[in-house]
Amino acid sequence: MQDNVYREQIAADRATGYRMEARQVSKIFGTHKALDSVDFGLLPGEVHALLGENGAGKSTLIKILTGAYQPDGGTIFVDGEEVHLTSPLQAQTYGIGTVYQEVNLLPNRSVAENLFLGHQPTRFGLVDRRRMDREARVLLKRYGLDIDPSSELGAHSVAVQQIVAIARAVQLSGKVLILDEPTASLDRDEVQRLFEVIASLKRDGLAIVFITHFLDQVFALADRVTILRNGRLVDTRRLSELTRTDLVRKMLGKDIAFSGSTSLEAERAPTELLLDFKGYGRKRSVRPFSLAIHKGEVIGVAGLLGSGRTEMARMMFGIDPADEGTVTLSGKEISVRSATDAIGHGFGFCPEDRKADGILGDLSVRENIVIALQGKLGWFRALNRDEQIDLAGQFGEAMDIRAASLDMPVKLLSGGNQQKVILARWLATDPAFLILDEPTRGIDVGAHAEIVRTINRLRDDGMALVVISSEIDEVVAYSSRIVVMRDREMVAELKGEDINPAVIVQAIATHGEHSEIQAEVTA
Amino acid sequence: MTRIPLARLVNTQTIALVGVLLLNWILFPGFFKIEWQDGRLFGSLIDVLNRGAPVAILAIGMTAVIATKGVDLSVGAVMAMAGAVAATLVMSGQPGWVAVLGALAVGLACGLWNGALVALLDIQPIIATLVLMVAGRGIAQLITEGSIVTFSDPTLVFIGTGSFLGLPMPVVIALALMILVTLAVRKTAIGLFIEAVGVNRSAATLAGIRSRLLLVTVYAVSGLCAAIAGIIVAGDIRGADANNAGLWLELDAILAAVIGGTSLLGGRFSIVMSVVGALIIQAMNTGILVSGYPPEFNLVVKAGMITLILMIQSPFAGRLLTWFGRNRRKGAS
Amino acid sequence: MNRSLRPLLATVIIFLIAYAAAVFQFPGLLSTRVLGNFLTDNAFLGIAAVGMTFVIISGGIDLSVGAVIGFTGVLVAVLITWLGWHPLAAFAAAFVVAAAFGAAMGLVIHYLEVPPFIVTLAGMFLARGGASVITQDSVPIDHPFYSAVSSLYWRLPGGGRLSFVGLLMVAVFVIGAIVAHRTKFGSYVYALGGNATSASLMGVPVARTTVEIYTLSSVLACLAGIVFSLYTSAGYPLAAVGVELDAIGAVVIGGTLLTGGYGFVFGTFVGVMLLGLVQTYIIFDGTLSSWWTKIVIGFLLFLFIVLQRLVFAASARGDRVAEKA
Amino acid sequence: ADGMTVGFSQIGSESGWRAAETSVTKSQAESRGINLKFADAQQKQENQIKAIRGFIAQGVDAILVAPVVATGWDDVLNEAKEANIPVVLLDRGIDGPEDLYLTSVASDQVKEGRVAGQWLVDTVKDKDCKVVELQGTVGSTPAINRKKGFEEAIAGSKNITIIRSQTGDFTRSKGKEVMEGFLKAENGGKGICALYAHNDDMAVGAIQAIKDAGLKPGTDILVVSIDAVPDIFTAIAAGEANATVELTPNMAGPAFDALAAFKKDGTVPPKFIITESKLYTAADDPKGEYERRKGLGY
Ligand SMILES: Nc1ncnc2c1ncn2[C@@H]1O[C@H](COP(=O)(O)OP(=O)(O)OP(=O)(O)O)[C@@H](O)[C@H]1O
Ligand SMILES: Nc1ncnc2c1ncn2[C@@H]1O[C@H](COP(=O)(O)OP(=O)(O)OP(=O)(O)O)[C@@H](O)[C@H]1O
Ligand SMILES: [Mg+2]
Ligand SMILES: [Mg+2]
Repeated sequence: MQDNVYREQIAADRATGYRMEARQVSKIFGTHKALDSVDFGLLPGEVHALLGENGAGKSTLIKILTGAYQPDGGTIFVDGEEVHLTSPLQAQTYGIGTVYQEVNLLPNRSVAENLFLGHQPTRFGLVDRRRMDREARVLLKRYGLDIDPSSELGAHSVAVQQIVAIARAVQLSGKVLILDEPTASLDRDEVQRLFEVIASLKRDGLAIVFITHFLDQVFALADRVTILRNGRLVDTRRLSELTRTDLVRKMLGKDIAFSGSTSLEAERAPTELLLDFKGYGRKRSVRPFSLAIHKGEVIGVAGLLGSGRTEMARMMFGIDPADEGTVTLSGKEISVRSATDAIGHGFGFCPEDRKADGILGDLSVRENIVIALQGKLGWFRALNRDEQIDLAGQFGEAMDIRAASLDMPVKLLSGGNQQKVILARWLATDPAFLILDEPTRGIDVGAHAEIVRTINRLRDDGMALVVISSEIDEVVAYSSRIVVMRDREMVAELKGEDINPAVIVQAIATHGEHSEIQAEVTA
Repeated sequence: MTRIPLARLVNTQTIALVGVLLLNWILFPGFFKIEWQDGRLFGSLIDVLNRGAPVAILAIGMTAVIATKGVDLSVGAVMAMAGAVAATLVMSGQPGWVAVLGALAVGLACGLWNGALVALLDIQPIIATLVLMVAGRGIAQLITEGSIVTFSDPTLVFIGTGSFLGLPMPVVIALALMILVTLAVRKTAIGLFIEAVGVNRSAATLAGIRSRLLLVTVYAVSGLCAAIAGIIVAGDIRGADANNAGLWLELDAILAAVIGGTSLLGGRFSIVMSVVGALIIQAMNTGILVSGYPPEFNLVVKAGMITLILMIQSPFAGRLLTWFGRNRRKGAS
Repeated sequence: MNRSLRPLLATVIIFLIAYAAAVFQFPGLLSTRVLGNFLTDNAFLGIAAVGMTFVIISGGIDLSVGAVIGFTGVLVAVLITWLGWHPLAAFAAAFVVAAAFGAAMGLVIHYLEVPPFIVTLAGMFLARGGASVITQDSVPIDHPFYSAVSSLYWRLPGGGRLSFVGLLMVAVFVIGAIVAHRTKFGSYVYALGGNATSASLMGVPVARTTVEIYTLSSVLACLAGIVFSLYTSAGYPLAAVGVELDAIGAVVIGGTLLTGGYGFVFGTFVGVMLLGLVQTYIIFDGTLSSWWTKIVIGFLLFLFIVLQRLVFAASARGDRVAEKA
Repeated sequence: ADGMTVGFSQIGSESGWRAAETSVTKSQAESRGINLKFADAQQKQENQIKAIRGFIAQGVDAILVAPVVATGWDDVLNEAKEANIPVVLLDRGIDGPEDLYLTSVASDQVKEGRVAGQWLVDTVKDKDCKVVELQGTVGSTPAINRKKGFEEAIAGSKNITIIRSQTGDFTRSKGKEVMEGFLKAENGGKGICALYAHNDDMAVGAIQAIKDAGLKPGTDILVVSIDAVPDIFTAIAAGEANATVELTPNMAGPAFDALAAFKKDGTVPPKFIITESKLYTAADDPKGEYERRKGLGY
């Protein structure tokens, strides 16, 4: 059996000496086996990609390897010696540095402190701030980041925070560096720079674990891959032995068809005008823009991180209401001054920051799905339990949400499944206009394809969508038109022939003097 | 409602309540004796219900507030204000029902004020309600000029000491309020919205919940509950004691909600369990009373009991229990 | 300027304006006597508020400080007066008891996952009850050491007195500020308040830090209790009732966020002085009845938090503009 | 005393009696043309000390203090002495050197308890009598002293025993609640012969509890308490209470008199001006007493 093949492989690798190894680790949450007797070995000087669908157990394995969770079974070895890791602090003493999924840093503290917390340089027993800032500056230079290390971390963009998290982990990792979806919110340049750093660490003999849903990045970086599915080990092998299709098949347990450019521009001929934003803008936020959106149309929004795409979306949805311009819905002027207004007009909005603005962590999957519809119905027309179960079941199935039960708290779902829950939430309100802000961030290949398919399907059903995404290939795949944001201003509207990656990159990159990221990254 | 299985009524709160009651019974054998006297039930158990009613009523409002991740420190002072207003109104010759309405209006106004500070000015609830906690008692004293305004208005006295179907009026009111509020939050979407706002206000707002309106409403309900409790307490002693009415009761109400399993971090809540929590506290107080221990031990006993109850409820104890369970099963197999 | 310093600056400015306004009405408020009294009379509150600042920055709350002050006073008084201990030995004993008490609360908060509000409320009942079990009476302390220390002061020009306890409070503030802003422990406290999950994943020893925070708060409350007993030369089980609310008020007025993660020890100092100013102003005015006193204090509290809110909002807006420019 | 400025540090406003004391003090000051500076301490000694320091800083002519607790006044009163400001204690005494204050106008709280106890001894004669006691706030001076005095008075009578004693916090509602507990615990109150309450408010609450339990207060259970607030006279008139011991709210009158004399020609008043602890029963025109008191701000 194939099983035996990789067991042999593991035996061979074990002989060469693992830096870190997990043998037969299991983790049970309630009744759900998140990890089931998984073996995982890390060789010095390798980049080891850990792959799998959302909810496969990747993050759980990481948390066990770093002492954040205690395994329910199995053992962990560092340099051949059995260890009992009881806390991340202890893992740090073994030279294991980690970037967990969803930036886990302290927005209320300075950049330097986030880099050095627990290891601050001291003088006479007191933290030597000046030295800490100096060292932080040097450290961040390596990643092309020139920011004031004494500034508050929360004042910086998610991308900067991500880089700080990586820098911290690298600086703590003497032996092992673990990166759980580090590139989810980085742009191309930043990813490139990260890869350079990883390559140099690899040359220094560090063992590196790398989790991502971007297969391109896997092929660009990894030496070996380990694939998990439903908490079980599927395979560990050298990447060179696998093709892309093999990889996807092993992850999903089935083949998927990549949904490239499915529909042609001709088929996307605009139909009825749904929404017409005219001179729509908000002081100190988004410069006035005009945009007409038709039924059955997807408007892709491209732009650098921090270019104001999220702000535009929030304005359209009335969270930060516009203070100039007008918007008409099917010819009638409407006012959108709050989320409630927007929902009343048939809008929906999947926010970018899932944890902060999206999920209701302690509430059940069911309640998370029905909440927007219930919000629309108001206080007194309550959906009873049966109706809730029906709705949740129906839309949960439509989005293929993998949850042990619809009554479990949504915070226990994996990131990708949480995203699907939020999509399901909006679909349940049967919106005419849906805004999606980075809907595919942190989502596995399978789900990614599904979401792209869903977008296409919704469009074909006559819904109007605005989709913000940093993945240009993806934007191209479903957009009828693409608007480009730069420096909080809509700078271009592309259609037809222009919807191709080269033109978009060109439009984005055309010199944007004030772009925050650029200012930070250069120098 | 029919679907609530009996098993749901067996939980740490009810077990704790039964435990405390049994303890009282051991300390005082006549504890469970209930007699019919002058057309009403009479006995220590009835006292527990009757004396627990004001805190239970406060806890009803408080639970909703806590579920939104807030807290209302002003309820004790609002009680004093409501009592003072009701008493001065009847003393100035107004009929009882006007006094009751006046007191309720004061409670509502206080709740709206708190809600406005929390929801509109985004002030942290603990501090926002601290303002009224301090100033409110002053206002109550201003109304009564520091003295106890004694009255004999039949309406107010009936609310405080009357009985209905043999049960003391405070108990009837608390029970009615509990059922009413439970239905109001569970038969509408309000309960879900409260939990959603408590768990993640930003996400709830984005999902179309009018979180500001909801917060203001919840604080208003808490203010109303406090006013009702204030009327009861004043009616009970036939006087408005602005200096002492409701003093420190906000802490008891918060405690009741927490013992009832509502987390101070917001989210899931149960009105009924909070009422049970209030009864646990009162059973403790009554137990101390009938036990005959010197009063200087009161606080120590109370601290010990609270710690014990919270320990039983803590997730840690839960984990310990499942761990024991697992081991036992292992041992058996 | 660092944007996190703005609320602090706001508090200082509000204090200065309020003080100037008060002096304008009652010039007597400017005397060294009044200034000296500010330090002496608020010494115990200030010391307790330093501990409270740490607790609140870590995202917790400690309702037991007033009761610990009362308990400490009683314990010290009983040890000195009834059992004839030397005050220093009594202090040492009190510190040990308080540290154990705080540590126990920290352990319960961390391991039993009971919210601090409730744990410290039970702690308050326990300490207050424990004190009245020991004695219900106020126990006077008559010891040469006590009279020596409590009459230790430096005369300022103009009749004011700079007392030992006043200076002790200032010292505690200085040390507190250094610990908060310049030690690893301090950074852990802020980390816990910022985001406990992140902190633990970043390797902050959450259990140890939590225990240390509540131990620190209790120990400082104990020191405040000793100061209180020096101040009154007695121990009384009902002493310092409600001081926890004053301390919380001072901390919040000083610009520390109750949600944790942000705050300044120095801000708390200004907060304590502001509360002191309000009280002194009311005393100088001398016309407010009991109830008007409460109403005015509540109103001023309201005024301060609203002002602070406005400053906060303004500074947040200012930031976004600045970044855009 | 004309034009004199006097600072008054009051404990707070925790009871009707206290409010009456405040309002009587204010009206006494007004009638004598004294400029009264009032400071409410909200039940906290530290606030009282602050207030006294504040008065000293303002240079008042004299200071009245109603001390919340007996200990801890030496330092601040020394400061007043150094500043040559005479201090008069109201309503409660302090532990400390007598030269720190000009005089103390107060009732004898132990005596109040004793008078109440003596009344009971005289009333029940040698009948067996089980007494329940409603104490004031745990640890407060009046609670301790009134308990002590009462126990002294009944010490000689073996037939009188205190069977239950709990705190009612000096409040009406706690008085009622605790009395309910006593009644239940003592077989519906059948075993109880008398109630001794440390203040009238608790007694008024307890009377209602006794009535609710189907007993007649004043007859089935004797009621004796302390303070002589208006409401207890209503009860006495209705036969529901038997006796109360007066604690006059007019402590300031004698204090101002003493101050005026002292300021005028240095007349040193006696160190302790003890107000009368008069016993009132149904024989003392309770209706009239009620009328006399109701305007005093109780
Ligand atoms: N604390 C928890 N309690 C209960 N279940 C949990 C918990 N943490 C994770 N799970 C469950 O364990 C499974 C594995 O989750 P994990 O986060 O490891 O997935 P993942 O592979 O990292 O997915 P993603 O790519 O979406 O991040 C999921 O089904 C999740 O719902
Ligand atoms: N809460 C905030 N406080 C201060 N500045 C902010 C805040 N939120 C966003 N910004 C700034 O506003 C600008 C636009 O942000 P926005 O989130 O709209 O950009 P975006 O194109 O959606 O980028 P991203 O992909 O990172 O979300 C950025 O420069 C960002 O730093
Ligand atoms: Mg993951
Ligand atoms: Mg964005």
